[in-house]
Amino acid sequence: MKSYTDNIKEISKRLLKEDKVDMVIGYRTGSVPLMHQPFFAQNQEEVDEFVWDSNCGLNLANYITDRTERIGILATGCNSRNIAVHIVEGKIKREQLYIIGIPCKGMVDRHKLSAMADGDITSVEDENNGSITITGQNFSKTVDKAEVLQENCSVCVHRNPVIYDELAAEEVTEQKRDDVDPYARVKEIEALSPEEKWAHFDDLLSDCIRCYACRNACPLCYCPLCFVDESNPQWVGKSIDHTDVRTFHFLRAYHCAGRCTDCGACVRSCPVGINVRDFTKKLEKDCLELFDWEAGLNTEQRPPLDTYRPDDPEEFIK
Amino acid sequence: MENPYIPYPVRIDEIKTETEDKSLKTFKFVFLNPEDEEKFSYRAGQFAELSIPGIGEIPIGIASSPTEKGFVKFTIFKTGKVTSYLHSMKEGDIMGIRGPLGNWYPWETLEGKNVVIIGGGFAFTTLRSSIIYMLDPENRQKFKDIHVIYGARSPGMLLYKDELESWAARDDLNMHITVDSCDDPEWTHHTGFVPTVTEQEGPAGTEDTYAIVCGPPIMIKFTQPVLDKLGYSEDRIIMSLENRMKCGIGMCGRCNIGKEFVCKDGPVFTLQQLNQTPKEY
Amino acid sequence: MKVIRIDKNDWAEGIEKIRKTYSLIGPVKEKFYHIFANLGSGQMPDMEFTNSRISPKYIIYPQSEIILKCSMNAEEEDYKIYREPEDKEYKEKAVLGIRPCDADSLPVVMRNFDTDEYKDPYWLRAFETTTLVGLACDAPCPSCFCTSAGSGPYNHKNLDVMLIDNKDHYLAEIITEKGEKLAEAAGWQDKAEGIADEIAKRKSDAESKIESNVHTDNLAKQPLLDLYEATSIWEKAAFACINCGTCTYVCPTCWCFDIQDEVYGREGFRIRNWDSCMYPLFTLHASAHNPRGTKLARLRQRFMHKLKYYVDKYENGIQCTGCGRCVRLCPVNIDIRRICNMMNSYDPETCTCEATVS
Amino acid sequence: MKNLLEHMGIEPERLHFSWISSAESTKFVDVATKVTEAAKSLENKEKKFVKTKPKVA
Repeated sequence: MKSYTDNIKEISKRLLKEDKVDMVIGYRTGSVPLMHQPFFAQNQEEVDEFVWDSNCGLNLANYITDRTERIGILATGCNSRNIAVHIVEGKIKREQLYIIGIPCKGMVDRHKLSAMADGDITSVEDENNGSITITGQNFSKTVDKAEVLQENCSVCVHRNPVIYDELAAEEVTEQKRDDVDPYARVKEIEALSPEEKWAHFDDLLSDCIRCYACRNACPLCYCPLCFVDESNPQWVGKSIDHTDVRTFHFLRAYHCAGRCTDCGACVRSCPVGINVRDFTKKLEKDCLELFDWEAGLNTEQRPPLDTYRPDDPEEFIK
Repeated sequence: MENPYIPYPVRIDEIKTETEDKSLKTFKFVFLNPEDEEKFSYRAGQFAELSIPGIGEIPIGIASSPTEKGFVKFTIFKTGKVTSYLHSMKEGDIMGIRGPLGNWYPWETLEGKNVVIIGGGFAFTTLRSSIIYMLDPENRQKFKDIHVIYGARSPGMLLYKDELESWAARDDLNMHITVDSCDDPEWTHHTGFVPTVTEQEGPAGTEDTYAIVCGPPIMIKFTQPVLDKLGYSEDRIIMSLENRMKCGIGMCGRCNIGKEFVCKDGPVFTLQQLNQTPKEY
Repeated sequence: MKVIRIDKNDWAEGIEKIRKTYSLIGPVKEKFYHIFANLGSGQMPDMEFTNSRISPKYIIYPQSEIILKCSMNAEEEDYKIYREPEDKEYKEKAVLGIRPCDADSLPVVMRNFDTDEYKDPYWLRAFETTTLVGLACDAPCPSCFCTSAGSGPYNHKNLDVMLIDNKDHYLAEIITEKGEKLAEAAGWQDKAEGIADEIAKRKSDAESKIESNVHTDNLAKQPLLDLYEATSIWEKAAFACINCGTCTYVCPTCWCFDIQDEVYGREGFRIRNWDSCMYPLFTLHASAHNPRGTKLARLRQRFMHKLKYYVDKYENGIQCTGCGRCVRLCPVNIDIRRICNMMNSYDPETCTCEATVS
Repeated sequence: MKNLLEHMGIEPERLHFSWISSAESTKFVDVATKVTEAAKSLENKEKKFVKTKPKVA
């Protein structure tokens, strides 16, 4: 994907030179494999540090909340949708942004790759032909990128940015919902009995250390005071008691209902590999089925849970 | 091994509402076990963690003086979860006190010196402790001139009103009480902000004069240049800090300013010390 | 020092013997990585691991721990009078397979919990009743930098026993009396003679495999306020930081905590939970003023604490043992090695520093 | 909300939504009785989301 990086640099340099923006938000190469760092460039020299490949899995929309500068920002499909959510929710103005659209082929799952490696990975080569080569002290392995994609990327149906000012590459072919079932995992859980469901989530959250990486990596979680941090009244206990841990995850997910674009930043950032999407994906499915709604597809409509329509479904009220 | 987290059980002996807006109350506590009072032996300027079982703890400066026996007193501003609950408690209720914690005003250094106490608002509590301590018949001769400059928003917001009047009547203490504004024609004290009154009434800074400053950030900010003008050197300006605290014993890690902990190495610092640390207070 | 040879065929038998007097904790593969967990009866530690994903500090210092209890029933004698929970048990326990870097973190943390004025009884009791059976590191991670952070793959200074994996057997260095007692309980007595040179060679081999390092020689000399005000160090790193607590919670040397009260039924609990300097709430005043209200201030606090305040306060090196967990797990790749080198090389005259990771 | 709670393993019988005006006291009693009965009739008696003691060290 060298051409992506080159195009991004070219566009960014032009924007800064023509004084169209004060900064461009992108990624620079990380100091360890599989981990690039969100980075802002304010001059040509800093732009040269920019990189783009399959390790840019965080959501850059997280970095524009309430900013006042004129910002150039890289945006994949999901990132652009979160930028749209930000605009709808008044966290940034469209005029402040110059969106460099990145048609996205998906990000690789760092947890999956680490589990596949025979030892510690020292370098990752992202080939243009759709394969990934990981190398360590005593091994080297080439795998099909499709196999090691983050789960959210492998079922993504909005790979191209929905809003942008300029594209950094040709649009990519979208996957169709009929070909990749985005809700396969949700359906598996739905098929379980209440007891099995309860046990599934108990196990899912058993390693949670409440570091809040999932929350803080999420561009939707911009509240100045999160409900878990509120002390008067105190809604949730702060220990790692499993009831409190579950309350945190389930309520946080609920706050993202109809706003989540399944960017996967929560899962990617989790140090213990919890698939937080088991909560959010269910809400996404419900929003699609009940309200025919997908988050962040335009910059005008507010999400279904903060609007009222006379024909809103109310079968649950008895 | 002494467990520093266990509070001494106390009973609320008396609650007095101090100010007209009822936001400040003084609590007088009596130890349930008399021997705990001895263990809780403190100096003026120290603080304690007031512990309400089931609610939490809150660090508060000790308002009573070590020379007052049989009880300890704290004046508490109603602001967060614990202080709001405390304000709803009644005489006779049981709670806990953990301490005494932190350092104190440098009484050894202050002996034989002039002392100027400058306070504003509800930060006057450990200053009350200090004044009572210095005025104690056994202690008064240890200090030279004592000045007290104390200000509040209005007469109704002054703490310890009866005591203030009795101090003002004494001839071994120069009392300067001030309020930001007042339309009461009977008001006999100053009107104006603490820094201004300090400039007018405060004694000049000499080798032998120390200032203890305690108040809201804005008062401190404007008092500093005044003291500078009066000739106080940084090591003769003594301040007491507040930061969010939990353990009070220098372990939980939140109240540090650089490598010092406000709870254990402070809360009392000289301006000279503070100028060498990050301003994270 | 006494070195014992433990045949791997006798390993399980020894473990069964010590199980009678010690509760055992060891590395266990859970899901797709290792953690340190209580070993159930018959369960063996999985010694084929690089290191646990999260540091094992919670063995001594649990993430959430009830420190005081009281009755909330007005009829009872201890109504609203906090005391230590009577069910707190400090049974002898042994940690099998702890890595030297994690053991070396304990004295670093102890300086905080064991002071002249105050002693933290919970941490100290847990520490005193724990015997550390370490496992020397022959295949360190590429992101480990222990040798330049006061530790090392064969550092046995803070272990009671150090095991060295030697194919069909372990060589066990018996370092302390606690270690001696455990070896006796296990029935490991087969003295290994004349292997000092071999161990020394293994040690230097392992040390040479540590590819990464930090420069710390200049930290103590740097003026504190100059580093504090060095925007060129803090600004770019703070931008990426999302202020989660991952770095602090996976770190073996981070010790900060919060104290919370909870009431259930007629019982009151005072609970100590890990806390993190990365959270705004950590320092927020009731007045809404926050002395570390910005992301930059909080990130700076973490690194200044580890690499400057600690260095100046205890004059005993940095508050880091180079385990590399925060480097591997930070979701936005904030690398302590890079920050440390920047702090070490910072020149207040020109306000510049070298940003290197090696 | 109901969907998500059920997704997590809360039995559908435990969560009920009704429109009840402040004037409809008898309806409230009816609904409350029905819901408690439904919850009591569940096989699993384990209380979910109810903390009786912090499960920590």
